[in-house]
Amino acid sequence: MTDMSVSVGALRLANPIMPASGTFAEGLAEVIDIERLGAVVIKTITTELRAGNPVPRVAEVRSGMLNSIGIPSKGVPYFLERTLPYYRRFAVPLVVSVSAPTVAGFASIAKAVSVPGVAAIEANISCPNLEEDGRAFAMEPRSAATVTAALREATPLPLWVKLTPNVGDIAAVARAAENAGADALVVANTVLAMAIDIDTRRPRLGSIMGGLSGPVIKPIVVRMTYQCAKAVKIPVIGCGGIASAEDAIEYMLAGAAAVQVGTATFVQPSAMLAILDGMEAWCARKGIHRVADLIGAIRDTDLELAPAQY
Amino acid sequence: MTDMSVSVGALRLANPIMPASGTFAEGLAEVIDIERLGAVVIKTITTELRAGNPVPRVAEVRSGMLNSIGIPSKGVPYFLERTLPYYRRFAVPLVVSVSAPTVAGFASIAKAVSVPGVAAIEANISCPNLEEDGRAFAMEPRSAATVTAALREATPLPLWVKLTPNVGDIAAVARAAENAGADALVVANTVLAMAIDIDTRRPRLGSIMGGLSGPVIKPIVVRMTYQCAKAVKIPVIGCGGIASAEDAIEYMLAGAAAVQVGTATFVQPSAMLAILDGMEAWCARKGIHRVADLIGAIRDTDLELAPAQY
Amino acid sequence: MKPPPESSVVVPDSAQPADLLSRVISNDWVNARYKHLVVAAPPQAAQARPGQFFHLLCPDAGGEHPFFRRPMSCYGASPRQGTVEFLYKVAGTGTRSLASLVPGATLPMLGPLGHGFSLEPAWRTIVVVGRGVGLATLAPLAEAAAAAGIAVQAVFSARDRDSVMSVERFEASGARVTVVLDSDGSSDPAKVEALLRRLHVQGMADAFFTCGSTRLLVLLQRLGRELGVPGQVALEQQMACGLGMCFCCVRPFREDDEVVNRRVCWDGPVFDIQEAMP
Amino acid sequence: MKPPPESSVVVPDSAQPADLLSRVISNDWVNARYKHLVVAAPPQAAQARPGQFFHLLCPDAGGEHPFFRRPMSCYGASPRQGTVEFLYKVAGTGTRSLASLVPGATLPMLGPLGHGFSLEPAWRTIVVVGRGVGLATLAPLAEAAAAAGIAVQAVFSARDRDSVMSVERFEASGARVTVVLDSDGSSDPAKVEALLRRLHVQGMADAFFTCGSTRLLVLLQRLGRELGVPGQVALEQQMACGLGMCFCCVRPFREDDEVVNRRVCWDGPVFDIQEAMP
Ligand SMILES: Cc1cc2nc3c(=O)[nH]c(=O)nc-3n(C[C@H](O)[C@H](O)[C@H](O)COP(=O)(O)OP(=O)(O)OC[C@H]3O[C@@H](n4cnc5c(N)ncnc54)[C@H](O)[C@@H]3O)c2cc1C
Ligand SMILES: Cc1cc2nc3c(=O)[nH]c(=O)nc-3n(C[C@H](O)[C@H](O)[C@H](O)COP(=O)(O)OP(=O)(O)OC[C@H]3O[C@@H](n4cnc5c(N)ncnc54)[C@H](O)[C@@H]3O)c2cc1C
Ligand SMILES: Cc1cc2nc3c(=O)[nH]c(=O)nc-3n(C[C@H](O)[C@H](O)[C@H](O)COP(=O)(O)O)c2cc1C
Ligand SMILES: Cc1cc2nc3c(=O)[nH]c(=O)nc-3n(C[C@H](O)[C@H](O)[C@H](O)COP(=O)(O)O)c2cc1C
Ligand code: FES
Ligand code: FES
Repeated sequence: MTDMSVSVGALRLANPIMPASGTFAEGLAEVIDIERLGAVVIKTITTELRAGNPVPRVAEVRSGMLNSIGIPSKGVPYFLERTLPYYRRFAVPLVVSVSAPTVAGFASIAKAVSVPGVAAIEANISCPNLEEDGRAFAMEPRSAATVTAALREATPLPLWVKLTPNVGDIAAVARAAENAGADALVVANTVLAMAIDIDTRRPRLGSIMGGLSGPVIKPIVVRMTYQCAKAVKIPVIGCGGIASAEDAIEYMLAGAAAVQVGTATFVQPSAMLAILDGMEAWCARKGIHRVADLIGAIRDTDLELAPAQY
Repeated sequence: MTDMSVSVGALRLANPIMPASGTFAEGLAEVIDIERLGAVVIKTITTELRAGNPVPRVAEVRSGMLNSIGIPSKGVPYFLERTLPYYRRFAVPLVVSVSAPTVAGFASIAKAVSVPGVAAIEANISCPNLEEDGRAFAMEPRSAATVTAALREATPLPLWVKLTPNVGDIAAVARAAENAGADALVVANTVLAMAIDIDTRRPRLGSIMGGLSGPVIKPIVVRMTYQCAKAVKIPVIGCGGIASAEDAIEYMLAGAAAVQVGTATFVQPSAMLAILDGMEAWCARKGIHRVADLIGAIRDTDLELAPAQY
Repeated sequence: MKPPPESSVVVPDSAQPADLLSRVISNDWVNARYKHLVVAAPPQAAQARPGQFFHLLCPDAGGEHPFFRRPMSCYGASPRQGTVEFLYKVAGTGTRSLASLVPGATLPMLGPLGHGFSLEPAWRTIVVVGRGVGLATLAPLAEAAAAAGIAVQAVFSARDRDSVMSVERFEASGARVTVVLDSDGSSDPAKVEALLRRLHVQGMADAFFTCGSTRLLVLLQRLGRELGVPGQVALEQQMACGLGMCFCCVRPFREDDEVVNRRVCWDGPVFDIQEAMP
Repeated sequence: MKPPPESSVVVPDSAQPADLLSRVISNDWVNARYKHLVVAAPPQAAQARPGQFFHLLCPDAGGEHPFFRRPMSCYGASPRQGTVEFLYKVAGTGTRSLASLVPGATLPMLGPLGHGFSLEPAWRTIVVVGRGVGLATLAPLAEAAAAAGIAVQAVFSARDRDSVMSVERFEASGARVTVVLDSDGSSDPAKVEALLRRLHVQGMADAFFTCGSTRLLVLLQRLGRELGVPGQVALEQQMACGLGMCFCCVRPFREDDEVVNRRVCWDGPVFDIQEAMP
């Protein structure tokens, strides 16, 4: 029997598998036993009520999807009065993803959701910073640090900061968030992309561009997970294109302490449990007693990272 | 009959299809009629002799590939004495891709290859800038501008600057290269990525990380082509995951004046000609008389670009 | 627009959905563009109610690489025979790969999903108006109505005689079917309106049900409002998860003078006809 | 390391390569891990010379998604019958999907590619030493030697009796086959060395040829150097393009005291045995 538990900072999880924000909701509890997950992460909420983006909000691409859902949000009171009580019936740790257009907004929503029953806060900082030209907070080390520091002030709960892959140097942003007080990093959100219907000549998403997710982004985000895990001491949670036990193990070897599964659940509602079972079986086969031993266990010490050279 | 010709700045091409640097060599001329291409682009050459990176140099991923070939180069004399005479037998325009670790090195190789028989120079600036911490020239608008300006001084030939997708704001780099004198932009090189063999726990590339290419990157690079085409007035050449006529048309609608086909040729040596034939047939079916009419013909004017919001 | 309504904690009105493995019994062409798929499925699946749908994992076949599942209305479900039926139009990547399924092949399907049609015991005759794939969704409704002792007046709109499907199926359940065609002009909105008004005058329109045509939806909304006839519509929208998680399948609805987004997969696919926005 | 040699403008030594559509005639298991594939192919393909290979476009089948083509030595080519044969080990994604091919299926193949073996008219007897998939590459060589009046002494190394393949094929061409096994210790390097020395003493080793085992390569390099026997080796490396374009298939070679990278697909796959670096 492999010990499947992992620690994400102070938070101990029964296993490393959890949903990615925005790809999980109560509906899934009707189809799978969500108590078996390491944690649940809810879709990002904001203080303001929001309707989200225009349709079409998704498009299918080769081995992946584009989405421009945006963040339809029912606000904090709805979360406190409806969502939270719903999840209280489950023993699994609840991670609340929050977002805001300003630093003060982030601090205020983090404070508002720091209530009993919430195990950790995930700050989705891949959203436009309205105080700085609308560039996402996660796009610059400085703005990532500023918002992380404000969040750190605002909540005593474990603070996970979710980074965007749409940057040139994700390790620099990771270090900035760590120094500003993040307890863990989630690497990463979706990759900005687009597709055009050649017959209608229209973008396949109503908002022209959107986020790419699914198997297609795995090699990119494994690389970023590896870079971030080398750059920081806090745990990194890998997220991008994970659809099988092998994918999850690959992320852990790259340095992830836990992983989030998003798009795969849309195609296979039982994906997370299949991944968990598959990892356990794989560990048993390989004689691995603690899944945590896989974290960062890539064999790269004898290799030299060739200067990126295309 | 559709007029398939396009202009890339002053250079008129018989059609918009050409190979991507590093994915074409003389071997292909034995299998397809390369005279039918709009241009040929040779693998990047450098002044120094180089051996390239350690093996394994490629890995297969879902719907794409990783490579860390590096730039094995036989130097400029070999190019002048062997490669150039070989291509003189073909009427198709020859584009020479060059690279260097310093600004002066770029200028000097561009000058050295500005000889009769060369139709344009493509500057592969996705390589480490040894004068600035080894960050690729194409990663910052400033360094992209510096190297482009030096190249512009060094050669009277049409100057194409090839950008890297591994940046947060490619439009800013595109504008910098335009302002510094580029005649066209190639968007883009490969996306930095990695993969790990979970059984051996070793990276699947000898240099740990490498470049992702193939269908998997198309939605990302179509987005960048669109962003760059909106940001600059010079032509943009789209490159990333093109494997079918539909893909090439999608890039042109996004704003590409021409396209480069890379990885697809490895799987299907006749890919470029099949794309060309397919585009011509599609245009005929749609009653499009000039393929150039597709450039930037996306129907997006009534849409609002939603603030990126994940 | 207001944020989506509070329905996300609601329990569905039928069998618990599950990801089930079904086996293809037959998959035959019914005309040039539609196929009829019959699968053997576990008992839960066969408990699907009219208007509910399944999310089908289409095979990676014949060069087609569908990534998402595809939503398909349950065209029939027999708990006794353990079968579920679909009637689908071969359109793009997913349905083309579905069309390649041969008897014996396995087909993973998630469901039954969504909120189906509801029938009021007080109704004596309902009017069911459909076009194209809409008939697949409405057929089980006609059968359920018949079983509940409610008579059905069906109006099928189609391009031409060859596109008409499912008439026997409706008639077998006792429905009276009127076919209107584009090819002879009988599907003209004014003519269909006259037909519906006649049914209403004859007391045969206690409720309107529709699926498959925006033009028909608009007509029924107007008539329903004017005549005070309630109605339901089954709507479509592109889906990723089918379980209310991704919010990609939203459509706008009127709710107390406001416009709200609702998820077709979770809050529907059947909605109050007056709340729907075409 | 020095940059790759100047071979990139060299013309190949056989039929012009082309991307050809072949049709599967048979695809049968020869033992638990190997299959023998016979395809009907256009004339150019059947002109493949010993040591040349084809780059096969493996089907997207059975949940396998091979992206690259897979290189496979030509195990046999009959211009008269218009057939090409392969002998392959079912290993990963690509070969598993290849294994799913049924008679009648089409298989696109690029080739013939690369530089094959060369035979000197002066040679009277050659020694061919192979293991595993190496035999697929060496079989056409033995046949070509026989046709050129050169006798063949073949040494097959294998794990156990059940892993031995192709003996009949070699013997049919007139080769003398000696089988050495891991299971009974006869494949031990010292014993194989003694065997080879015996052949040399008997004047039956004008040249060494090998494929499929690094251990055997090292042994033959040493013996060849010591005894002054020339040799050739067919090497493997992962390939993307197969046409010398991508430089992913390089291996290091000794060239005048320097180490150079050469492309297996374009400069090989057959190389001078002394230049190869194991
Ligand atoms: C609740 C519901 C029930 C349905 N029932 C039926 C039915 O019984 N019979 C039938 O023929 N069709 C039905 N449809 C429509 C059916 O889902 C689409 O025709 C199908 O998804 C098209 O897939 P494709 O791959 O062939 O087309 P593509 O155009 O290749 O699909 C691309 C993407 O768009 C989506 N899409 C395309 N058209 C539609 C559409 N009309 N509705 C929703 N998504 C779409 C696909 O699901 C896919 O994600 C139903 C749709 C919904 C939402
Ligand atoms: C010139 C040449 C001739 C060959 N002839 C034969 C033959 O006649 N019979 C035979 O059984 N095998 C032969 N091989 C090896 C064969 O190409 C590999 O076994 C095959 O590519 C494995 O593919 P896979 O998808 O099953 O394995 P995977 O491990 O899934 O392959 C992953 C990647 O690695 C590559 N790869 C894995 N093993 C090898 C290998 N040994 N050599 C080169 N690439 C590899 C694959 O091509 C693919 O790109 C030859 C190789 C070369 C280079
Ligand atoms: C439909 C959809 C909605 C998403 N919504 C959110 C969100 O609200 N907040 C967030 O931080 N990430 C959101 N994401 C990003 C995912 O959490 C995840 O980072 C990304 O999809 C990559 O993982 P995957 O490839 O496993 O899907 C969303 C992704 C999708 C596909
Ligand atoms: C094997 C390989 C080698 C490459 N070598 C070069 C190179 O030398 N110079 C360069 O500018 N780009 C090089 N590239 C990048 C391609 O030119 C192209 O930008 C990239 O592959 C994306 O296009 P694709 O998806 O069509 O392959 C190389 C790509 C591959 C796959
Ligand atoms: S399809 Fe995901 S919410 Fe409806
Ligand atoms: S496989 Fe491309 S150079 Fe050999």
